Amino acid sequence: MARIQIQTADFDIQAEHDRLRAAGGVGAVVLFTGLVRDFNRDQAAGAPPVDTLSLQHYPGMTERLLAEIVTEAKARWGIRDVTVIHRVGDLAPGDQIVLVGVSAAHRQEAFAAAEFLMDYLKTRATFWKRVGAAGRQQWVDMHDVDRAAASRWDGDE
Amino acid sequence: MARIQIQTADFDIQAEHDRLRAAGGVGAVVLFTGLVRDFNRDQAAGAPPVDTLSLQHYPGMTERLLAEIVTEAKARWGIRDVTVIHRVGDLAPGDQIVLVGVSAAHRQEAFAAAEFLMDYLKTRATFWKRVGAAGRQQWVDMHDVDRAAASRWDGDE
Amino acid sequence: MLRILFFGRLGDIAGCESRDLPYDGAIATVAVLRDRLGAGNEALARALAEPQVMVAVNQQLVDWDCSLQQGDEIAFLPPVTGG
Amino acid sequence: MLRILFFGRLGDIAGCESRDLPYDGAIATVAVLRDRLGAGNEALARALAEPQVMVAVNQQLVDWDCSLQQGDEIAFLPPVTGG
Repeated sequence: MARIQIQTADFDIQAEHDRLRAAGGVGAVVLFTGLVRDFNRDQAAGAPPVDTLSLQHYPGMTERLLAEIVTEAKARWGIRDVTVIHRVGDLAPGDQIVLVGVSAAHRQEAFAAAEFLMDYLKTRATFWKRVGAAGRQQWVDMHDVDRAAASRWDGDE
Repeated sequence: MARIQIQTADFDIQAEHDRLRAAGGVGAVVLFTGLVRDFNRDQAAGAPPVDTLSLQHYPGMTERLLAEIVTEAKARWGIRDVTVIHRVGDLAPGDQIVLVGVSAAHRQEAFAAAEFLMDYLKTRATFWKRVGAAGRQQWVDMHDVDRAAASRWDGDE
Repeated sequence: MLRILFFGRLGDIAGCESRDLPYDGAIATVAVLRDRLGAGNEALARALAEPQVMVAVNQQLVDWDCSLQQGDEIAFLPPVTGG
Repeated sequence: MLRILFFGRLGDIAGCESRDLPYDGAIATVAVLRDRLGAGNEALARALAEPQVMVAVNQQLVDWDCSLQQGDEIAFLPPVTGG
Protein backbone atom coordinates (compact mmCIF):
# COMPACT_ATOMS: atom_id res chain seq x y z
CA MET A 1 0.00 0.00 0.00
CA ALA A 2 1.05 3.56 -0.58
CA ARG A 3 -0.46 7.02 -0.71
CA ILE A 4 1.35 9.61 -2.84
CA GLN A 5 -0.04 13.13 -3.09
CA ILE A 6 1.12 16.41 -4.59
CA GLN A 7 -1.22 19.15 -3.52
CA THR A 8 -1.50 22.86 -2.70
CA ALA A 9 -3.68 22.15 0.36
CA ASP A 10 -2.31 21.52 3.83
CA PHE A 11 -2.39 17.99 5.23
CA ASP A 12 -3.83 16.54 8.43
CA ILE A 13 -1.33 14.80 10.71
CA GLN A 14 -3.92 12.86 12.69
CA ALA A 15 -5.70 11.58 9.58
CA GLU A 16 -2.41 10.46 8.01
CA HIS A 17 -1.32 8.77 11.23
CA ASP A 18 -4.65 6.97 11.52
CA ARG A 19 -4.31 5.69 7.96
CA LEU A 20 -0.76 4.37 8.49
CA ARG A 21 -1.75 2.74 11.76
CA ALA A 22 -4.67 0.91 10.16
CA ALA A 23 -2.47 -1.45 8.13
CA GLY A 24 -2.31 -4.92 9.71
CA GLY A 25 0.56 -6.00 11.97
CA VAL A 26 1.85 -2.48 12.61
CA GLY A 27 4.16 -2.06 15.62
CA ALA A 28 5.75 1.24 14.61
CA VAL A 29 4.70 4.42 12.83
CA VAL A 30 7.27 7.05 11.88
CA LEU A 31 5.95 10.38 10.67
CA PHE A 32 8.26 13.02 9.30
CA THR A 33 6.96 16.54 8.70
CA GLY A 34 9.01 19.22 7.00
CA LEU A 35 8.15 22.84 7.79
CA VAL A 36 9.09 26.09 6.08
CA ARG A 37 11.77 27.60 8.28
CA ASP A 38 12.31 31.33 8.64
CA PHE A 39 15.99 31.02 7.86
CA ASN A 40 18.27 29.28 5.36
CA ARG A 41 21.00 26.84 6.17
CA ASP A 42 23.72 28.83 4.43
CA GLN A 43 22.27 32.27 5.00
CA ALA A 44 24.83 35.01 5.54
CA ALA A 45 24.79 36.66 8.95
CA GLY A 46 22.48 39.67 8.95
CA ALA A 47 20.60 38.62 5.77
CA PRO A 48 16.86 39.35 5.86
CA PRO A 49 14.67 36.43 6.97
CA VAL A 50 12.73 34.41 4.41
CA ASP A 51 9.10 35.56 4.26
CA THR A 52 7.73 33.65 1.27
CA LEU A 53 8.43 30.24 -0.24
CA SER A 54 7.09 29.01 -3.53
CA LEU A 55 7.32 25.44 -4.78
CA GLN A 56 7.44 24.53 -8.45
CA HIS A 57 7.32 20.95 -9.70
CA TYR A 58 7.17 18.97 -12.93
CA PRO A 59 3.63 17.55 -13.06
CA GLY A 60 3.56 13.94 -14.19
CA MET A 61 7.27 13.36 -13.78
CA THR A 62 7.19 14.16 -10.06
CA GLU A 63 4.42 11.66 -9.39
CA ARG A 64 6.29 9.00 -11.34
CA LEU A 65 9.57 9.64 -9.49
CA LEU A 66 7.85 9.54 -6.10
CA ALA A 67 6.20 6.24 -7.02
CA GLU A 68 9.63 4.86 -7.98
CA ILE A 69 11.16 6.00 -4.69
CA VAL A 70 8.31 4.42 -2.72
CA THR A 71 8.65 1.18 -4.68
CA GLU A 72 12.36 1.13 -3.90
CA ALA A 73 11.73 1.69 -0.18
CA LYS A 74 9.21 -1.15 -0.12
CA ALA A 75 11.68 -3.44 -1.85
CA ARG A 76 14.42 -2.65 0.68
CA TRP A 77 12.43 -2.88 3.93
CA GLY A 78 9.52 -4.95 5.10
CA ILE A 79 7.13 -2.06 5.60
CA ARG A 80 3.34 -2.12 5.86
CA ASP A 81 2.30 1.21 4.42
CA VAL A 82 3.82 4.43 3.12
CA THR A 83 2.55 7.97 2.68
CA VAL A 84 4.29 10.78 0.82
CA ILE A 85 2.59 14.16 0.57
CA HIS A 86 4.35 17.18 -0.90
CA ARG A 87 2.79 20.60 -1.15
CA VAL A 88 3.36 22.95 -4.09
CA GLY A 89 2.56 26.61 -4.66
CA ASP A 90 2.98 29.48 -2.22
CA LEU A 91 3.80 28.77 1.40
CA ALA A 92 4.69 30.86 4.44
CA PRO A 93 7.20 30.30 7.26
CA GLY A 94 5.92 27.68 9.69
CA ASP A 95 3.75 25.97 7.06
CA GLN A 96 3.88 22.21 6.63
CA ILE A 97 5.54 21.42 3.31
CA VAL A 98 6.20 17.68 3.17
CA LEU A 99 5.06 14.58 5.02
CA VAL A 100 6.65 11.14 4.85
CA GLY A 101 5.03 8.42 6.90
CA VAL A 102 5.91 4.75 7.22
CA SER A 103 4.29 1.98 9.20
CA ALA A 104 6.08 -1.31 9.83
CA ALA A 105 6.19 -4.22 12.23
CA HIS A 106 9.39 -2.89 13.86
CA ARG A 107 10.83 0.54 14.42
CA GLN A 108 14.17 -0.05 12.67
CA GLU A 109 12.50 -0.62 9.31
CA ALA A 110 10.11 2.31 9.78
CA PHE A 111 12.91 4.75 10.66
CA ALA A 112 15.23 3.56 7.89
CA ALA A 113 12.53 3.71 5.22
CA ALA A 114 11.38 7.19 6.29
CA GLU A 115 14.92 8.56 6.22
CA PHE A 116 15.58 6.92 2.86
CA LEU A 117 12.39 8.40 1.41
CA MET A 118 13.28 11.89 2.63
CA ASP A 119 16.88 11.66 1.39
CA TYR A 120 15.80 10.49 -2.06
CA LEU A 121 12.89 12.90 -2.26
CA LYS A 122 15.28 15.77 -1.53
CA THR A 123 17.76 14.75 -4.21
CA ARG A 124 15.65 13.10 -6.93
CA ALA A 125 12.07 14.36 -6.95
CA THR A 126 11.45 17.24 -9.37
CA PHE A 127 10.60 20.06 -6.98
CA TRP A 128 12.24 23.47 -6.93
CA LYS A 129 12.02 26.01 -4.11
CA ARG A 130 12.12 29.76 -4.54
CA VAL A 131 12.33 31.93 -1.45
CA GLY A 132 11.54 35.60 -1.00
CA ALA A 133 13.23 37.78 1.57
CA ALA A 134 12.70 41.54 1.78
CA GLY A 135 11.00 41.49 -1.63
CA ARG A 136 13.82 39.67 -3.42
CA GLN A 137 13.09 36.27 -5.01
CA GLN A 138 15.78 33.62 -5.21
CA TRP A 139 15.91 29.98 -6.30
CA VAL A 140 17.29 27.75 -3.58
CA ASP A 141 20.46 25.72 -4.22
CA MET A 142 20.64 22.03 -3.41
CA HIS A 143 22.42 21.48 -0.12
CA ASP A 144 25.60 19.44 -0.17
CA VAL A 145 24.40 17.86 3.05
CA ASP A 146 21.37 16.45 1.21
CA ARG A 147 23.52 15.02 -1.55
CA ALA A 148 25.70 13.34 1.08
CA ALA A 149 22.63 12.03 2.90
CA ALA A 150 21.23 10.46 -0.25
CA SER A 151 24.53 8.92 -1.31
CA ARG A 152 24.76 6.85 1.89
CA TRP A 153 22.04 4.56 0.51
CA ASP A 154 23.91 3.85 -2.74
CA GLY A 155 26.29 1.24 -1.34
CA ASP A 156 23.85 -1.63 -1.17
CA GLU A 157 22.06 -1.03 -4.46
CA MET B 1 12.32 22.14 26.31
CA ALA B 2 11.04 18.66 26.91
CA ARG B 3 7.83 16.91 27.84
CA ILE B 4 8.12 13.56 29.61
CA GLN B 5 5.00 11.66 30.61
CA ILE B 6 4.22 8.25 32.04
CA GLN B 7 0.49 7.68 31.96
CA THR B 8 -2.25 5.09 31.65
CA ALA B 9 -4.28 7.31 29.28
CA ASP B 10 -3.87 7.29 25.51
CA PHE B 11 -2.11 10.23 23.84
CA ASP B 12 -3.18 12.58 21.05
CA ILE B 13 -0.91 12.60 17.99
CA GLN B 14 -2.16 15.92 16.64
CA ALA B 15 -1.75 17.71 19.98
CA GLU B 16 1.78 16.36 20.43
CA HIS B 17 2.70 17.32 16.87
CA ASP B 18 1.33 20.83 17.36
CA ARG B 19 3.37 21.23 20.51
CA LEU B 20 6.64 20.11 18.89
CA ARG B 21 6.01 22.31 15.88
CA ALA B 22 5.48 25.39 18.04
CA ALA B 23 9.14 25.63 19.11
CA GLY B 24 10.97 28.39 17.19
CA GLY B 25 13.09 27.66 14.10
CA VAL B 26 11.64 24.20 13.49
CA GLY B 27 12.20 22.74 10.03
CA ALA B 28 11.58 19.10 10.86
CA VAL B 29 9.35 17.12 13.19
CA VAL B 30 9.85 13.37 13.64
CA LEU B 31 7.15 11.48 15.51
CA PHE B 32 7.56 7.85 16.42
CA THR B 33 4.60 5.88 17.72
CA GLY B 34 4.89 2.35 19.03
CA LEU B 35 1.80 0.16 18.89
CA VAL B 36 0.94 -3.13 20.57
CA ARG B 37 1.30 -5.73 17.86
CA ASP B 38 -0.72 -8.91 17.74
CA PHE B 39 2.38 -11.05 17.40
CA ASN B 40 5.82 -11.42 18.99
CA ARG B 41 9.11 -11.15 17.20
CA ASP B 42 10.33 -14.57 18.26
CA GLN B 43 6.97 -16.24 18.48
CA ALA B 44 6.94 -19.91 17.51
CA ALA B 45 4.92 -20.79 14.43
CA GLY B 46 1.37 -21.68 15.40
CA ALA B 47 1.56 -20.04 18.86
CA PRO B 48 -1.64 -18.23 19.88
CA PRO B 49 -1.70 -14.48 19.15
CA VAL B 50 -1.12 -11.97 21.95
CA ASP B 51 -4.43 -10.62 23.25
CA THR B 52 -3.39 -8.59 26.30
CA LEU B 53 -0.33 -6.57 27.20
CA SER B 54 0.39 -5.12 30.60
CA LEU B 55 3.15 -2.65 31.36
CA GLN B 56 4.84 -2.39 34.73
CA HIS B 57 7.35 0.33 35.58
CA TYR B 58 9.40 1.62 38.51
CA PRO B 59 7.73 4.92 39.48
CA GLY B 60 10.25 7.64 40.19
CA MET B 61 13.22 5.83 38.70
CA THR B 62 11.60 5.64 35.26
CA GLU B 63 10.94 9.38 35.16
CA ARG B 64 14.52 10.06 36.22
CA LEU B 65 15.98 7.71 33.58
CA LEU B 66 13.83 9.21 30.83
CA ALA B 67 14.95 12.69 31.85
CA GLU B 68 18.58 11.53 31.64
CA ILE B 69 18.06 10.03 28.19
CA VAL B 70 16.40 13.24 26.96
CA THR B 71 19.23 15.34 28.40
CA GLU B 72 21.74 13.16 26.61
CA ALA B 73 19.88 13.50 23.29
CA LYS B 74 19.79 17.27 23.67
CA ALA B 75 23.52 17.33 24.37
CA ARG B 76 24.29 15.26 21.25
CA TRP B 77 22.08 17.01 18.70
CA GLY B 78 20.89 20.57 18.20
CA ILE B 79 17.22 19.86 18.72
CA ARG B 80 14.42 22.28 19.55
CA ASP B 81 11.99 20.21 21.55
CA VAL B 82 11.46 16.63 22.69
CA THR B 83 8.44 14.65 23.84
CA VAL B 84 8.50 11.19 25.40
CA ILE B 85 5.22 9.60 26.47
CA HIS B 86 5.03 6.02 27.68
CA ARG B 87 1.84 4.32 28.71
CA VAL B 88 1.64 1.83 31.58
CA GLY B 89 -1.09 -0.54 32.74
CA ASP B 90 -3.27 -2.77 30.58
CA LEU B 91 -3.25 -2.39 26.81
CA ALA B 92 -4.77 -4.24 23.88
CA PRO B 93 -3.40 -5.09 20.42
CA GLY B 94 -3.39 -1.99 18.20
CA ASP B 95 -3.15 0.41 21.16
CA GLN B 96 -0.59 3.19 21.16
CA ILE B 97 2.06 2.43 23.76
CA VAL B 98 4.92 4.91 23.32
CA LEU B 99 5.49 8.21 21.57
CA VAL B 100 8.84 9.85 20.93
CA GLY B 101 8.78 13.19 19.15
CA VAL B 102 11.62 15.52 18.22
CA SER B 103 11.61 18.89 16.51
CA ALA B 104 14.77 20.38 15.07
CA ALA B 105 15.98 22.79 12.43
CA HIS B 106 17.02 19.94 10.11
CA ARG B 107 15.76 16.43 9.52
CA GLN B 108 19.06 14.63 10.18
CA GLU B 109 19.16 15.78 13.80
CA ALA B 110 15.46 15.04 14.33
CA PHE B 111 15.73 11.50 12.94
CA ALA B 112 18.95 10.70 14.80
CA ALA B 113 17.65 11.98 18.13
CA ALA B 114 14.33 10.13 17.79
CA GLU B 115 16.09 6.85 16.99
CA PHE B 116 18.54 7.35 19.82
CA LEU B 117 15.71 8.05 22.27
CA MET B 118 13.83 4.93 21.22
CA ASP B 119 16.94 2.72 21.34
CA TYR B 120 17.86 3.95 24.81
CA LEU B 121 14.30 3.87 26.08
CA LYS B 122 14.04 0.23 24.99
CA THR B 123 17.26 -0.81 26.73
CA ARG B 124 17.52 1.51 29.76
CA ALA B 125 14.14 2.76 30.94
CA THR B 126 12.58 0.67 33.72
CA PHE B 127 9.52 -0.75 31.97
CA TRP B 128 8.56 -4.41 31.80
CA LYS B 129 6.01 -5.93 29.44
CA ARG B 130 3.87 -8.93 30.19
CA VAL B 131 1.78 -10.43 27.42
CA GLY B 132 -1.19 -12.71 27.58
CA ALA B 133 -2.07 -15.19 24.86
CA ALA B 134 -4.86 -17.72 25.19
CA GLY B 135 -5.10 -16.99 28.92
CA ARG B 136 -1.39 -17.55 29.65
CA GLN B 137 0.63 -14.61 31.04
CA GLN B 138 4.30 -14.27 30.19
CA TRP B 139 6.98 -11.66 30.82
CA VAL B 140 8.63 -10.51 27.62
CA ASP B 141 12.37 -10.97 27.10
CA MET B 142 14.58 -8.14 25.91
CA HIS B 143 15.27 -8.48 22.21
CA ASP B 144 18.89 -8.90 21.16
CA VAL B 145 18.09 -6.60 18.25
CA ASP B 146 17.28 -3.81 20.72
CA ARG B 147 20.53 -4.32 22.59
CA ALA B 148 22.41 -4.11 19.30
CA ALA B 149 20.47 -1.00 18.29
CA ALA B 150 21.34 0.77 21.53
CA SER B 151 25.01 -0.21 21.42
CA ARG B 152 25.56 1.58 18.10
CA TRP B 153 25.39 4.92 19.96
CA ASP B 154 28.12 3.97 22.45
CA GLY B 155 31.10 4.67 20.19
CA ASP B 156 31.01 8.44 20.47
CA GLU B 157 30.28 8.73 24.16
CA MET C 1 7.13 20.62 -32.91
CA LEU C 2 9.24 20.09 -29.78
CA ARG C 3 7.90 21.14 -26.38
CA ILE C 4 10.67 22.61 -24.21
CA LEU C 5 10.43 23.16 -20.45
CA PHE C 6 12.81 25.11 -18.21
CA PHE C 7 12.53 24.53 -14.47
CA GLY C 8 13.82 26.47 -11.50
CA ARG C 9 16.33 29.21 -12.24
CA LEU C 10 16.66 27.97 -15.83
CA GLY C 11 13.22 29.48 -16.47
CA ASP C 12 14.45 32.88 -15.28
CA ILE C 13 17.51 32.65 -17.50
CA ALA C 14 15.59 31.40 -20.55
CA GLY C 15 12.98 34.11 -20.03
CA CYS C 16 10.16 31.56 -20.09
CA GLU C 17 9.09 28.34 -18.39
CA SER C 18 8.12 26.66 -21.67
CA ARG C 19 8.34 27.20 -25.41
CA ASP C 20 7.67 25.30 -28.61
CA LEU C 21 10.31 24.88 -31.26
CA PRO C 22 9.64 23.58 -34.77
CA TYR C 23 11.16 20.14 -35.11
CA ASP C 24 13.72 19.63 -37.83
CA GLY C 25 15.87 16.60 -38.48
CA ALA C 26 19.06 18.54 -37.70
CA ILE C 27 18.12 18.51 -33.99
CA ALA C 28 19.37 14.96 -33.80
CA THR C 29 20.05 14.81 -30.07
CA VAL C 30 19.33 16.62 -26.85
CA ALA C 31 22.88 18.02 -26.92
CA VAL C 32 22.21 19.59 -30.31
CA LEU C 33 18.99 21.11 -28.99
CA ARG C 34 20.83 22.48 -25.95
CA ASP C 35 23.42 24.11 -28.20
CA ARG C 36 20.74 25.60 -30.43
CA LEU C 37 18.86 27.05 -27.43
CA GLY C 38 22.09 28.54 -26.11
CA ALA C 39 23.08 30.08 -29.43
CA GLY C 40 21.00 33.20 -28.91
CA ASN C 41 21.50 33.48 -25.14
CA GLU C 42 24.98 33.16 -23.69
CA ALA C 43 23.76 33.07 -20.05
CA LEU C 44 21.41 30.20 -20.95
CA ALA C 45 24.20 28.39 -22.82
CA ARG C 46 26.38 28.57 -19.70
CA ALA C 47 23.53 27.53 -17.39
CA LEU C 48 22.53 24.51 -19.52
CA ALA C 49 26.16 23.38 -19.73
CA GLU C 50 26.56 23.17 -15.95
CA PRO C 51 27.37 19.59 -15.00
CA GLN C 52 24.52 19.34 -12.48
CA VAL C 53 21.81 20.19 -15.01
CA MET C 54 19.85 17.12 -16.09
CA VAL C 55 17.54 16.57 -19.00
CA ALA C 56 14.36 14.55 -19.39
CA VAL C 57 12.68 13.51 -22.63
CA ASN C 58 8.99 12.70 -22.24
CA GLN C 59 9.47 12.73 -18.44
CA GLN C 60 12.30 10.19 -18.39
CA LEU C 61 15.84 11.24 -17.46
CA VAL C 62 18.13 10.69 -20.46
CA ASP C 63 21.74 11.18 -21.50
CA TRP C 64 22.70 14.16 -23.65
CA ASP C 65 23.12 11.94 -26.73
CA CYS C 66 19.45 10.86 -26.58
CA SER C 67 17.86 11.27 -29.99
CA LEU C 68 14.74 13.39 -30.49
CA GLN C 69 11.51 12.86 -32.38
CA GLN C 70 8.71 15.07 -33.57
CA GLY C 71 6.40 15.83 -30.62
CA ASP C 72 8.91 15.16 -27.84
CA GLU C 73 8.75 17.03 -24.53
CA ILE C 74 12.24 18.04 -23.39
CA ALA C 75 12.73 19.36 -19.84
CA PHE C 76 15.89 20.98 -18.52
CA LEU C 77 16.21 20.36 -14.79
CA PRO C 78 18.54 22.15 -12.39
CA PRO C 79 19.36 20.33 -9.12
CA VAL C 80 16.12 19.64 -7.27
CA THR C 81 15.38 21.33 -3.95
CA GLY C 82 12.12 19.88 -2.65
CA GLY C 83 11.33 18.35 0.71
CA MET D 1 13.95 -1.59 57.71
CA LEU D 2 14.95 -2.24 54.09
CA ARG D 3 12.37 -1.89 51.33
CA ILE D 4 12.85 -4.53 48.65
CA LEU D 5 11.27 -4.43 45.18
CA PHE D 6 11.14 -7.20 42.59
CA PHE D 7 10.26 -6.17 39.02
CA GLY D 8 9.15 -8.19 36.01
CA ARG D 9 9.46 -11.95 36.27
CA LEU D 10 11.50 -11.56 39.48
CA GLY D 11 8.22 -10.64 41.21
CA ASP D 12 6.66 -13.92 40.10
CA ILE D 13 9.66 -15.88 41.32
CA ALA D 14 9.91 -14.01 44.64
CA GLY D 15 6.16 -14.43 45.16
CA CYS D 16 5.73 -10.71 45.78
CA GLU D 17 6.47 -7.37 44.13
CA SER D 18 7.75 -5.79 47.35
CA ARG D 19 8.62 -6.74 50.90
CA ASP D 20 10.23 -5.17 53.95
CA LEU D 21 13.17 -6.78 55.69
CA PRO D 22 14.48 -5.72 59.12
CA TYR D 23 17.83 -4.05 58.65
CA ASP D 24 20.78 -5.53 60.45
CA GLY D 25 24.41 -4.61 60.17
CA ALA D 26 25.30 -8.00 58.72
CA ILE D 27 23.58 -7.02 55.45
CA ALA D 28 26.67 -5.04 54.55
CA THR D 29 26.20 -4.95 50.77
CA VAL D 30 23.63 -5.58 48.07
CA ALA D 31 25.36 -8.87 47.28
CA VAL D 32 24.85 -10.03 50.87
CA LEU D 33 21.19 -9.04 50.67
CA ARG D 34 20.82 -10.94 47.40
CA ASP D 35 22.32 -14.08 48.98
CA ARG D 36 20.06 -13.77 52.01
CA LEU D 37 16.94 -13.40 49.85
CA GLY D 38 17.97 -16.44 47.83
CA ALA D 39 18.67 -18.59 50.90
CA GLY D 40 15.05 -19.65 51.28
CA ASN D 41 14.19 -19.79 47.57
CA GLU D 42 16.49 -21.57 45.16
CA ALA D 43 14.64 -20.37 42.04
CA LEU D 44 14.99 -16.79 43.27
CA ALA D 45 18.68 -17.32 44.07
CA ARG D 46 19.28 -18.49 40.51
CA ALA D 47 17.21 -15.67 38.99
CA LEU D 48 18.96 -12.93 41.00
CA ALA D 49 22.37 -14.36 40.05
CA GLU D 50 21.72 -14.04 36.31
CA PRO D 51 24.28 -11.68 34.81
CA GLN D 52 21.65 -9.44 33.20
CA VAL D 53 19.86 -8.66 36.46
CA MET D 54 20.68 -5.18 37.72
CA VAL D 55 20.16 -3.62 41.11
CA ALA D 56 19.23 -0.10 42.17
CA VAL D 57 19.55 1.42 45.63
CA ASN D 58 17.28 4.39 46.21
CA GLN D 59 16.52 4.45 42.46
CA GLN D 60 20.16 4.65 41.36
CA LEU D 61 21.81 1.73 39.58
CA VAL D 62 24.67 0.42 41.73
CA ASP D 63 27.28 -2.34 41.75
CA TRP D 64 26.73 -5.45 43.83
CA ASP D 65 29.28 -4.32 46.41
CA CYS D 66 27.27 -1.19 47.21
CA SER D 67 26.80 -0.85 50.96
CA LEU D 68 23.35 -0.59 52.52
CA GLN D 69 21.86 1.66 55.18
CA GLN D 70 18.78 1.58 57.34
CA GLY D 71 15.76 2.74 55.25
CA ASP D 72 17.24 1.99 51.83
CA GLU D 73 15.02 0.95 48.91
CA ILE D 74 16.62 -1.89 46.95
CA ALA D 75 15.15 -2.84 43.56
CA PHE D 76 16.06 -5.95 41.57
CA LEU D 77 15.63 -5.29 37.86
CA PRO D 78 15.51 -7.87 35.07
CA PRO D 79 16.33 -6.63 31.55
CA VAL D 80 13.86 -3.89 30.64
CA THR D 81 11.34 -4.40 27.84
CA GLY D 82 9.51 -1.10 27.38
CA GLY D 83 8.94 0.92 24.25
